[in-house]
Amino acid sequence: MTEQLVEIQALKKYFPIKKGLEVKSVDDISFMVKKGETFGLVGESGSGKSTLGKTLVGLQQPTEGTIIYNGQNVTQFNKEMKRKVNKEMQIIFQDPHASLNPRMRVGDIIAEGLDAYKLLKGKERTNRIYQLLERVGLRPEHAKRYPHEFSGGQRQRIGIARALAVEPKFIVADEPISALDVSIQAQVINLMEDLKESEGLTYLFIAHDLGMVKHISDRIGVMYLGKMMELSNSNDMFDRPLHPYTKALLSAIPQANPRAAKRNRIVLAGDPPSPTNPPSGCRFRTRCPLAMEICSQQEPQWKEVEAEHWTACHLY
Amino acid sequence: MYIVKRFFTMLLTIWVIASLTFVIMKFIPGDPFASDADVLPEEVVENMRAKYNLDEPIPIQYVLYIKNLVMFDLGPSIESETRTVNDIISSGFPASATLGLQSLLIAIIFGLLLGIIAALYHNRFLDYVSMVIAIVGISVPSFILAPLLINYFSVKWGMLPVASWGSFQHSILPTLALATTPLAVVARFMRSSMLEVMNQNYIKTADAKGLSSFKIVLKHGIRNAILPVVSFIGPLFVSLITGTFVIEKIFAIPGIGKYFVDSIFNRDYPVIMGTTVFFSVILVFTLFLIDISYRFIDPRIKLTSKGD
Amino acid sequence: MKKGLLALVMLLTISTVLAGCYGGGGDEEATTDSKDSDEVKQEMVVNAMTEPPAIDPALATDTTSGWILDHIFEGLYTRDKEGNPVLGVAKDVKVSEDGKTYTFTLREDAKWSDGSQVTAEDFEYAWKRVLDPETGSAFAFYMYYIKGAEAYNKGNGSVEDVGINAVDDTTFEVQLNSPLGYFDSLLTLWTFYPVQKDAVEANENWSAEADTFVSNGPFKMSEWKHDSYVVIEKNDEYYDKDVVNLEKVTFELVNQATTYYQMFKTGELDLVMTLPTDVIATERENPEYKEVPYYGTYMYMFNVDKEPFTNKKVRKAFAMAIDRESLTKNVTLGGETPAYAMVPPGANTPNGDFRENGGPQFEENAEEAKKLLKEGMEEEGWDELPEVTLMYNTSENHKKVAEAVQEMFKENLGVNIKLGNQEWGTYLETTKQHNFQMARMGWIGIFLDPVVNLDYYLGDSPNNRTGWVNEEFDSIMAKSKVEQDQEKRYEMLHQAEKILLDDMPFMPVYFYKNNYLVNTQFKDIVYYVNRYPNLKWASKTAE
Amino acid sequence: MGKQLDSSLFRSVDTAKIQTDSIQRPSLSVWKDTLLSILKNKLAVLGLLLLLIIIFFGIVGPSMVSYSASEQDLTGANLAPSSEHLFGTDDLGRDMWSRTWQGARVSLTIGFFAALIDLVIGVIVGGVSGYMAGRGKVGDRIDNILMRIVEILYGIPYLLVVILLMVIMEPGVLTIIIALSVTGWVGMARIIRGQVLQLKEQEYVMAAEKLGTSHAKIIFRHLLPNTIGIIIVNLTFTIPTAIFAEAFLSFLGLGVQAPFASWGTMANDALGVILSGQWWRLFFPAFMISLTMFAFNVFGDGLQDALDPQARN
Amino acid sequence: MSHLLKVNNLKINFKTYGGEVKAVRDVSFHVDKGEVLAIVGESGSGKSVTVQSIMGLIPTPPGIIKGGSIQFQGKELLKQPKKELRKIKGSKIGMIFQDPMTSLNPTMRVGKQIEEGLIIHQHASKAEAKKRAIEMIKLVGIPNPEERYNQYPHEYSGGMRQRAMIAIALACNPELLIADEPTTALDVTIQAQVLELMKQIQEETKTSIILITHDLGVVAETAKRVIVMYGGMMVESGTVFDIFENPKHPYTWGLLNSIPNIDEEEKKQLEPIDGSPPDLFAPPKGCPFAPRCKYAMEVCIEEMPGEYEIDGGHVAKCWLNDPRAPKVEEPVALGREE
Repeated sequence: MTEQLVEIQALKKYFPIKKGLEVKSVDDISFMVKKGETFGLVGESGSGKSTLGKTLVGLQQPTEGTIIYNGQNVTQFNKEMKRKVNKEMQIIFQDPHASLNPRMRVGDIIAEGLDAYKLLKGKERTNRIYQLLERVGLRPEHAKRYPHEFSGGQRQRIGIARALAVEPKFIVADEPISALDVSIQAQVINLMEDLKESEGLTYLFIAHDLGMVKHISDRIGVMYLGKMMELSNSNDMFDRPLHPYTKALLSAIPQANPRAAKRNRIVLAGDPPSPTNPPSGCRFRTRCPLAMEICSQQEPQWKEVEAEHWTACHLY
Repeated sequence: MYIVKRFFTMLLTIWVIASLTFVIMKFIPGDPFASDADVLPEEVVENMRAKYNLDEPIPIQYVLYIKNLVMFDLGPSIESETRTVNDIISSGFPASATLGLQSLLIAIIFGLLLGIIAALYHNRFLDYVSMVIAIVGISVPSFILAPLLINYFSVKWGMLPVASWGSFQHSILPTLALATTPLAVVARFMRSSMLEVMNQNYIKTADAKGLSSFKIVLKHGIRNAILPVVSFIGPLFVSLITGTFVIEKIFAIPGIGKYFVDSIFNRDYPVIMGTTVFFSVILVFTLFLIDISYRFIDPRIKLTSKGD
Repeated sequence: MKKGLLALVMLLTISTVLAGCYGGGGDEEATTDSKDSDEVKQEMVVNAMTEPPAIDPALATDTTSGWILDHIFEGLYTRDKEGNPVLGVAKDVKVSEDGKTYTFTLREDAKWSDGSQVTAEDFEYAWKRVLDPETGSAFAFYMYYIKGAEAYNKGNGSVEDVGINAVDDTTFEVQLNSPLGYFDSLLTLWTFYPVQKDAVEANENWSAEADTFVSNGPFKMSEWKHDSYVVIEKNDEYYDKDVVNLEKVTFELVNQATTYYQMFKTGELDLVMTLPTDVIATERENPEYKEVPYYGTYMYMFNVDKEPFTNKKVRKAFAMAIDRESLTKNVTLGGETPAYAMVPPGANTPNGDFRENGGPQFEENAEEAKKLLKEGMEEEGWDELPEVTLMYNTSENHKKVAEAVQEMFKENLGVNIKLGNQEWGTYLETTKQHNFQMARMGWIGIFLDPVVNLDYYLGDSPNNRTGWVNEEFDSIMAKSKVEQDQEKRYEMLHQAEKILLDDMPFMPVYFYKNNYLVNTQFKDIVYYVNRYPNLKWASKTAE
Repeated sequence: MGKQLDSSLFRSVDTAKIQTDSIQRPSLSVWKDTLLSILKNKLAVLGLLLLLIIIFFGIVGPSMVSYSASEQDLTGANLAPSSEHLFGTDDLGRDMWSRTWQGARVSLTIGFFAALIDLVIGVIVGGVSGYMAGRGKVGDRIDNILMRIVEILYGIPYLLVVILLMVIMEPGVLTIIIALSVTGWVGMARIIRGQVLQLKEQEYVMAAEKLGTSHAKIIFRHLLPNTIGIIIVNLTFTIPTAIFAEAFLSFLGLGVQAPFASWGTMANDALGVILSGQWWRLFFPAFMISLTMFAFNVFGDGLQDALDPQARN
Repeated sequence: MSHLLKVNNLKINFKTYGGEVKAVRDVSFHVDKGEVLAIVGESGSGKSVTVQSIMGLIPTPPGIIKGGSIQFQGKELLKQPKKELRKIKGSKIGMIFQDPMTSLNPTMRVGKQIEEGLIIHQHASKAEAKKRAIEMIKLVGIPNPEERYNQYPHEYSGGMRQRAMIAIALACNPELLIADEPTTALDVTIQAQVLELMKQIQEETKTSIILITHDLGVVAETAKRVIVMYGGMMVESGTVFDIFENPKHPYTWGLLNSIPNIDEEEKKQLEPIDGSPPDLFAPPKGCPFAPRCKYAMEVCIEEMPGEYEIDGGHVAKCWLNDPRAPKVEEPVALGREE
């Protein structure tokens, strides 16, 4: 289980908006995803988690840093090799309405990867579409229908089938459930877990819903303003969060239990600062209840505080 | 910094337009000195060509032209031999601009009104009525509308002078004839924009505050709906103030639009070039102003510097 | 909202400021209440259609500019009410024995509108200005009869050698290359008008605006609102001012036929011309309607270098196959007369009208035409007539005529021709390059002599685009020009026309006619056959 | 609970049999869906009907009478409408009925082809430009060049181009169509570009890219089909604009050539009748222009409403 | 005791070109003074439509109120003339919408938007209105109120915008605040802030609140009573303890089972509700939830279940509560302190 599938080193993704002004969406992040695990990535909007995911699968060019897939440096690949790796890394999107072309039949949507790589044709192609539909819990006859005829959950399943079609090894799931109703979220999560087993997948699961992330992930990374704040396996993260931001995040989750002892809730003051002009030193210091002098002067180091439990905070 | 950069892009655009116009003009056969009555002896024509530098090789003509252009000298007209292009523009433009602005004003005021009414009564009788009015407005070609207007308002009812330019009365009919189409276009733009705005959440917010529908439209609807219309008013403004051949010809208005078209037919090269450059300056500059004004009308644009 | 309002207010302000730009105005209201006063105001508003490109004797080439120039200037010769050349600024003229030297004595009372005298120097200056290559005068070639003029204008000679000479203030001498039978007629052309040397030298563009304008005619320029109107007023310095009745004439510049017609109907205009064809039928009954022959010919040129018009019989067949009566009566409608020759009526000879004397040069005959066509085709060995395209320059009227003619060829000759049109500038270029089979053209004599018309088809005439060259025709025309005996001269011209029409490098269609609507209150308007109406003697009477 | 229920009903059933994953509604493609909602819009239906009528008469109209459009009868000129000549005759004695419908062919052909060229060039330029924008240096450059071309075409005097074309090419219907198209597609290109800029941020485009779909395929399969609404709406405005532009060229004397007559040339030729009273010569062509404009606009408005999901709900 | 708000047998349909949609089917509930009522349900369950109809915000057409009554302080809102209704809207009942990004007018200063209601309902002078608006901005916890007063919505962050919305809704001290998914669009930490603020304000002003949400966590933390809606119908209602600890409707069970428990140490498979929400165009004849219900019986498909009162105020619309129905093990797996 220790074999790593994807590793990123010092990855940066900046978006220029004006002369001299950039949004530092992902700012110097390194971590790796092990083969067969689900790596959860959480953070609030603007933390750069989606950008990280998209950069990882090659939808965006990294500004700096390297992505290593299966031991090969993907960032240095030529077009053809990239295309091959691309096939093995797929992505599932957040918005089930925007992620399916409303003017294509479901079958064609699913087969898009097959067509692009010219994998299957004719009868074989049709059979594969049927098989995929059934695999995600839809029916073969659905291949002839259009996306708008499906509910959100069904559409998300179509999106998953589309990604599966090219037999990927690694899937980035970019907030795949946040647009879905509660009862449907569980369906999709279960399906994803199922598929992971049967198809031998590795996930990078991006979400802002900590509950779901915990449920599905083996390990979790917490992002804030383009930086990784904390990384550990999921139980450790919930039982013994280290970083004040993680603590606040956890305490902010509303508990579906009216009698639960109202935990000592940490309500963070203010809003996250703008990613164009992040605070000096530790990015969280402006909202951190435990901020110290040093936090504004020095960026905390990324260190392994406990075994397999990393964080970047001056407290440790 | 932005403005300086923008300014140079504007100059570049104008230069390309001027150059291309120059090329096209030189491609078109025809001779400014050929007139209805005569074909002149070669030497006489030579004399005249020399007078307008037309005896030079084309690249030299081009350089000379651009050189003069930089000095804001658009040269003499060939057709109106005693006048310069600068004269022609400065005498023709005010009339066109006056007419254009009056029409624009009418088009905007009544267009907005019609559009708002249509939107508020979406898919009801008044919507249909105002949209039919608007569409009828675009459906009648101005060269038919104008003589009809004259026939009734002037010849039959004697209310207004037929044509020519001299007083406000003279400008009423041409203004109407010119305003019809833009009015209809504004109305339709406004309608769809207004419909979109009235579907927005903040309209619901206003409703929940207990505002009357009139106030909702007035305070929350119009201002937001007008934004997309503003971007369309820019080119409209340019096309109206630079004069329209049809209206100016029918109403005998001494405007720049008529000169422009006539100059093309007369192969009056300096006038063609001069008016084209003048128009493109106005066009480019107006688009620039609209861009700037957008930043004032819509507070959002100031910060989201993405600006497209 | 506030900013929106602000923008609106700004727009309003701008537009009201601009509203100041409507231009003159005001004057016209003064004219309308004329009925109240006892005396009728001697003012007239006419339509000149287009902006006069240049109201400058040296530069004008068009009829509109010429129309105004004729009212505000006067040359050595002017015209009487019948259109005959009579002495104007010159009170006396002496012609040398050999007919080459003219000595004019100018009137002492000929004055410029600023009160100064019109001198021989002014004439000398004016004429040499026309010839100066720098001026770029298009009509300079009308002066080529004068000694040394052509060389100077073409840049091969010096100004000193030009035979134009002011001997003293009132004596003006002109030397010609050879005698010229119609020199008096020629001198009525505006190119020969004087200009005031001081005014022109003071301001190169003196003629562009009214305030720098100096002239010597019955009227003087008082206002020129470009593209709107030109106003001329009675010139009190004019030596013959007593015959001038109108105090003020306004030339409106309305170009759209429907519009000026409507303006006439509302009384905004007192005189309009070139009526919309659709109204002529009804207006003909109207006492305000006036039809005047116009000294010009509407024709279709044949390209004799292109099949099938390389064959004379085919050309003749085409010329004979159309029904000109029906065409003028039903299609053109303006009172035009069918043309069976080149020279239009209106050129006076000692024996009467040149056209009447010459008579028609051919007859229409469909049967004969068909026969000729067949013969022609046999001569050339054609089984089928090469396809013919008739070109015309884009215009509603030309199109109508062409369409009617197309139908007539089909009916009378059994030939299907195609029509093609081009915008005027392009059209001139195309025809000049000989790139047509059959093309429309019109020719109007700038002064009244058959020479002007017949010269059109000289072998070396730049106007002759037919490719037709006939040495006999050319030599007769050349001889006629030096012939001093008028009767012989006209005889030669008749002969030339006969040759032309016999070879038929073109087919005449009709002779032009001008139609006018004129307010009946105006009397004594003079209608020349090659000019717009002259208002020198006109007056307005009470209803 | 007034009704007595049989207790046998209280038996559990296998819900898999009544699962809702089957979709009850009939399958409606976006096209059918659109068609349905167009048909619900009364004005759009009116516009469509009018257009069909005009096209119908354009096809059969001239052959319904014994007079051809070019046949002259100089003695029977300017006849008022009668049972012999339904629309009267013109100044050369030609049958106006026949000419009017002949004119319909010419005008509609011009409109149709102008729209077609508009569609092809405008849509492709707009699509490519919008898609390439922001796609690295090369992409930005392509977008930039295309947009500059558009801007410059906007500024170049249109008439010059028309005259130039009339000269280079044989004057005729084809030339007019091309002349109208030279600059006509500019508006379409701009609109499509704007749309594509928005659409390409959609996740399905990203997904396609991720799946290795080629640029061309993304543009033609994902982006352009989803701008179809805007394209169609824009076309319904392009066609009458072209018909109008031809009429304007007629006013300048640059319209179609004889023996063809468009509504524009016919109306322009007959302007004088406002004064002389043979109203039918102006009325029929002018009315047809207006009617066609009206029909297209009303139809376009209806389409716009129908294709805009926001307005539909 | 008279309720502050009483909704009875409300029925609302929507006309679409595909047919008529029954968005709200026979909904009845009440809100008492000072209490927080939560309405939970998935999208399309009719919860938003229900509360929007209280404010008269349902556009008619396409909406049609088919029947029922809405009584506010004894007044029948559905029968009030528009003018009268406007007097209540914004002054006695305030409303907060889901998306703070789009619910504020982008071209109007925030201060002005807060003032509007004050000027209409309390006829406040400009100066008074401004003073009160600034107070409101302060009250909802936005720093630098004077400066913020003059800013436009785009200059606010998402959390601040929702605070501004609260300020607008509360400006006239309403008796009832309707909050339609007020935190759905916000990040967790901001959601916590906003919920905290609402709770605090509710405690201070004793305003009654109807809170619409799909997040059971939010319900558990804030509400006193809960209504669960499905397919346009109320399927269960009761106190927050009734719903979380003794739910009597399979849909409620499903909801509770669909959310993972963060406190769990060992991973358990989630138990989702299979299938998709009902198609409102063709709602099933019987219980709308029946097609997705694991415990469905024939009767569920044939007949609409009646209301079964479990105990005081706890009502469930499910045949399982019928004495004739088989006993079912309640499969609720939430970690309860039992």
